[in-house]
Amino acid sequence: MKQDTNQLRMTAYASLMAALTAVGAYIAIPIGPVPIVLQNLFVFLAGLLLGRKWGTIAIATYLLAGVCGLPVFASGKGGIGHIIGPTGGYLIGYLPAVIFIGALAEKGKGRPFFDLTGMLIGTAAIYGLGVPWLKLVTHMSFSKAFALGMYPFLLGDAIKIAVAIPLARKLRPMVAKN
Amino acid sequence: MSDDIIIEVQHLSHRFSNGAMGVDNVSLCIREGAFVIMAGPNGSGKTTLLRHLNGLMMPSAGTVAIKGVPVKGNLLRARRMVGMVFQDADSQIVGETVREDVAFGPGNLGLEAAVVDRRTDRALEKVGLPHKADVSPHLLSGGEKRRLAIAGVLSMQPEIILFDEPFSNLDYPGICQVVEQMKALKIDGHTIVVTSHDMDPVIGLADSLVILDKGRIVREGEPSRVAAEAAAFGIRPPAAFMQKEAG
Amino acid sequence: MSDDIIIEVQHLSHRFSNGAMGVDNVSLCIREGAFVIMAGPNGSGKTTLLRHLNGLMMPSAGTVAIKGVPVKGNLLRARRMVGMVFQDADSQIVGETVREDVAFGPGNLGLEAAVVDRRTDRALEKVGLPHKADVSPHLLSGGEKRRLAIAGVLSMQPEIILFDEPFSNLDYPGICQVVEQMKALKIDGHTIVVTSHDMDPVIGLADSLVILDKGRIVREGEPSRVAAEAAAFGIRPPAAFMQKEAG
Amino acid sequence: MGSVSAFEYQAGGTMAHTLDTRFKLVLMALVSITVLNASAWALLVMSCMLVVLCWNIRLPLLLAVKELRYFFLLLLMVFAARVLSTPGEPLVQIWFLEIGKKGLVEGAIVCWRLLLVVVLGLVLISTTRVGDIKQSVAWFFRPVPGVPEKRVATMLGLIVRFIPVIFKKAGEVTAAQQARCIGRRKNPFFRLKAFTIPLLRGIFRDAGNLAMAMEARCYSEHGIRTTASATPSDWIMLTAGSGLCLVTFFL
Ligand SMILES: Nc1ncnc2c1ncn2[C@@H]1O[C@H](COP(=O)(O)OP(=O)(O)OP(=O)(O)O)[C@@H](O)[C@H]1O
Ligand SMILES: Nc1ncnc2c1ncn2[C@@H]1O[C@H](COP(=O)(O)OP(=O)(O)OP(=O)(O)O)[C@@H](O)[C@H]1O
Ligand SMILES: O=C(O)CCCC[C@@H]1SC[C@@H]2NC(=O)N[C@@H]21
Ligand SMILES: [Mg+2]
Ligand SMILES: [Mg+2]
Repeated sequence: MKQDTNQLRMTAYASLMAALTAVGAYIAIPIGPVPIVLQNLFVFLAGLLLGRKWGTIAIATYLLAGVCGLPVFASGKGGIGHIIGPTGGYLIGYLPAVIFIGALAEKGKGRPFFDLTGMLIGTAAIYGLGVPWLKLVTHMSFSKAFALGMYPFLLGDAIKIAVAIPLARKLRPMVAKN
Repeated sequence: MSDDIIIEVQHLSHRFSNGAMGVDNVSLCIREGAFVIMAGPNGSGKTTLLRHLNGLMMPSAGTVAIKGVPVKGNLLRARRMVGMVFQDADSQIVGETVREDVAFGPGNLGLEAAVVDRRTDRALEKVGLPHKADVSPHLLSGGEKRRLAIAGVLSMQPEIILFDEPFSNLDYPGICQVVEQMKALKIDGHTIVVTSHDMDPVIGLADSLVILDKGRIVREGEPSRVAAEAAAFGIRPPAAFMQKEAG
Repeated sequence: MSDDIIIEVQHLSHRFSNGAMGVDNVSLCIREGAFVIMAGPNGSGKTTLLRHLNGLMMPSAGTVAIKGVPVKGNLLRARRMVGMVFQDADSQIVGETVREDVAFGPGNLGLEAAVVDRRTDRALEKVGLPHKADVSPHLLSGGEKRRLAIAGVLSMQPEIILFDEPFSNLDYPGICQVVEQMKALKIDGHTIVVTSHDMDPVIGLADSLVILDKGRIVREGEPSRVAAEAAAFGIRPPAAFMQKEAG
Repeated sequence: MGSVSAFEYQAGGTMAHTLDTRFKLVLMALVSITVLNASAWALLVMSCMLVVLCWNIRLPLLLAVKELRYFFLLLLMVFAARVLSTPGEPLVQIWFLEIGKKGLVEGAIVCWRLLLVVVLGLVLISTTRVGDIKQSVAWFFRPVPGVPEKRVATMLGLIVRFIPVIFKKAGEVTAAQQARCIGRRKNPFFRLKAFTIPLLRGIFRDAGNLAMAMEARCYSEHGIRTTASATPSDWIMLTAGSGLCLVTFFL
């Protein structure tokens, strides 16, 4: 039963991280076919705060909510069509990203080096899926896909990673309580 | 109020993970049908004690029994028998509509759909919210939200109902509505435990007043007798008693 | 209290995006050094009105002026002159330690580090929290959190201080502490506006009582005179007055 | 403030409202995939039907345009990228940019497809209760091993519940900080940190409280029904819809 209690609390936290990811997607700045979002910051935090298992559950449920048509993707869109659309690759990429980040964070037990490494690998996974997908769907050349789907975001993503580390340090005690 | 003891707390202690003692060696018996006020300054352990009565928290030492059956090991029974209205009305809303929220508890008990519906309707009627059944709970006023929380508990048909600070942030009509509700529940035979910094609205209903301080029970007994000593423990004495003294 | 008007609200209306009128054609003058209580049932627009005084919300129609200067267009001035203690003490905690939290406001004003430190120390002393300076704010009790919030406002040295439901969830010693604080601020010459469902603790300090209902001012004037009519507007009449009637 | 999107469930009794949600979701997926591969003629047919549907459910048009304003920008970008990157005989040439007929046509079609898919999403959310989506998802996952379908349904419900809470809390934290003159700070790192930590602390506390309140009301997975039954008219709609998709696929 103690186990159960904890499970329900983690379920609530995972849903909360998914909701935060949705809010981070809602605040999207359109600069081209791919917008600047805060979504991936919360993907990072889901892994860092909840660990591999619950982080993955959070992001998987987030994607499912979007697939079912709930307005949780960039600028409040949803539906399976959005996943098949130009930015679908990033969305799928969040899954391996959160798995890496969560696994490394668990291993590192809060040491920033592990968190940082996890987020770098995770970001690589997001672009690894996102950019080719963008090329495929919009039939751009690779150089164009990189120019529109990766370079403009690198600085922003670096800031998000830099912010995620102290945030995780401050918030971990709250999540780990009991 | 009968003579049967419905809640029995024995030598209950709760130590938090940081070492602080939330509740410290508390023993308390509550009789069936009684209306108990639990008072005490901020941080005296009221919420912590209440949460042991339905097994939301587990004791570090001591036991709690409901009708003679220990809470530990019979959690589901305890939660069905002991309903709890939380302080923050917003954070306990689960449903998307008022009706759905009230149906949450009985739905969890695995009852048949028809039974759930009947209980939901009855609970909504009791708190006077049937006309709001299909409204989103977040659109309700403060007093209505609190009544919704009560309905959500009533639909589980508990014998005991715990109220944690039921009057906070409520206006006067809201307080009166909640007090009326409590009065009706008492007449129906429910056992009621209320924590509040403001005893005024309920002191007239109470059979017993318990004063907590630093996790311990420091006074317990007849409201009129105990209330006179309340000020010594940092509790605002009810106006009714100040009046008596003044008059 | 001087005769100069420090806050002047003229024909203020606020319409929310869903069309609801939070405040509806309100006009109000507050004199320098006055202590004003704003009462009214849930949803009567108290919080909405307060938030116009320091430009956290902008009117749909009408104007607010502080010492003759409109709030609109001089937002930073208004926020420096008008401090606000929010109802939910937790959501306004910013710092990792008590000291850091108190220093947040003056730090934002771009003052020199030495000045910030001096102001922080003074504010901590005024509310009696210097011994907790290095503690995490989240470990404070309810009463201490509220005093911390007051310190965070004091350190900005505003002339006007707004309190939104300062007594909710506070125990009796906590209420007394906050009232003492208000008394000291009043003596120092600050203008104070308080909203509260429970007027008891502050009715003795007040120079004026304003009753709001459905976004409009329905009564305004001498506390003793207006309080007698309070019950008609769903406001709990202060015990002091009930006593008089009873006695 | 409130919900993520200006679009919310609008009560109604049209066919789009009463169709079994499971069927709606399947049809949505089918139509989305079809649309993304459809030719211009097929798109025309689909669009006409969608217009009739939107009119039928009284989709608030003005709100839709407002909601989609950023999306139109995105469409413009996609259009430009497509036009400029499609090889073909140039119609106009501006400096080194070549605009060809083939590019214009293809760009238009791509944008048209994306627009249809998005409008379809709006139709779905304005005719379907979240509770029904939750229940249908639980039903779909029932036969899938390893997925606790009821917990998934609970989580979907919680996500929808938390989103407005996050906005509300964010508003409160912003107000509290503005009242203390945060507006004077220009450093974005400082502001981001000052804002995010209290916000996340607050909502994690709320989420913990909610979990406790659910537990006090005996949270169990009995509470979610995974049974559902379809009416003959649901089946007719599904058959008609998928038939149409099949036809347009070859059009
Ligand atoms: N999770 C926790 N970890 C550590 N200490 C805690 C925790 N929760 C509560 N406490 C401490 O336990 C004590 C009792 O807290 P409790 O919330 O029961 O008080 P209360 O009487 O309900 O106060 P209030 O009137 O403010 O609601 C307090 O000192 C509090 O700081
Ligand atoms: N963001 C908002 N959007 C729409 N309506 C709102 C919003 N905020 C408040 N309201 C409405 O405006 C009215 C005034 O609200 P306000 O918070 O000012 O009341 P209050 O007097 O402070 O109530 P309380 O005593 O409960 O704190 C209420 O009816 C409320 O529902
Ligand atoms: O459509 C969506 O919901 C997904 C948008 C993906 C945006 C990507 S994520 C990595 C990169 N960083 C950003 O800020 N935006 C892009
Ligand atoms: Mg408490
Ligand atoms: Mg208010």
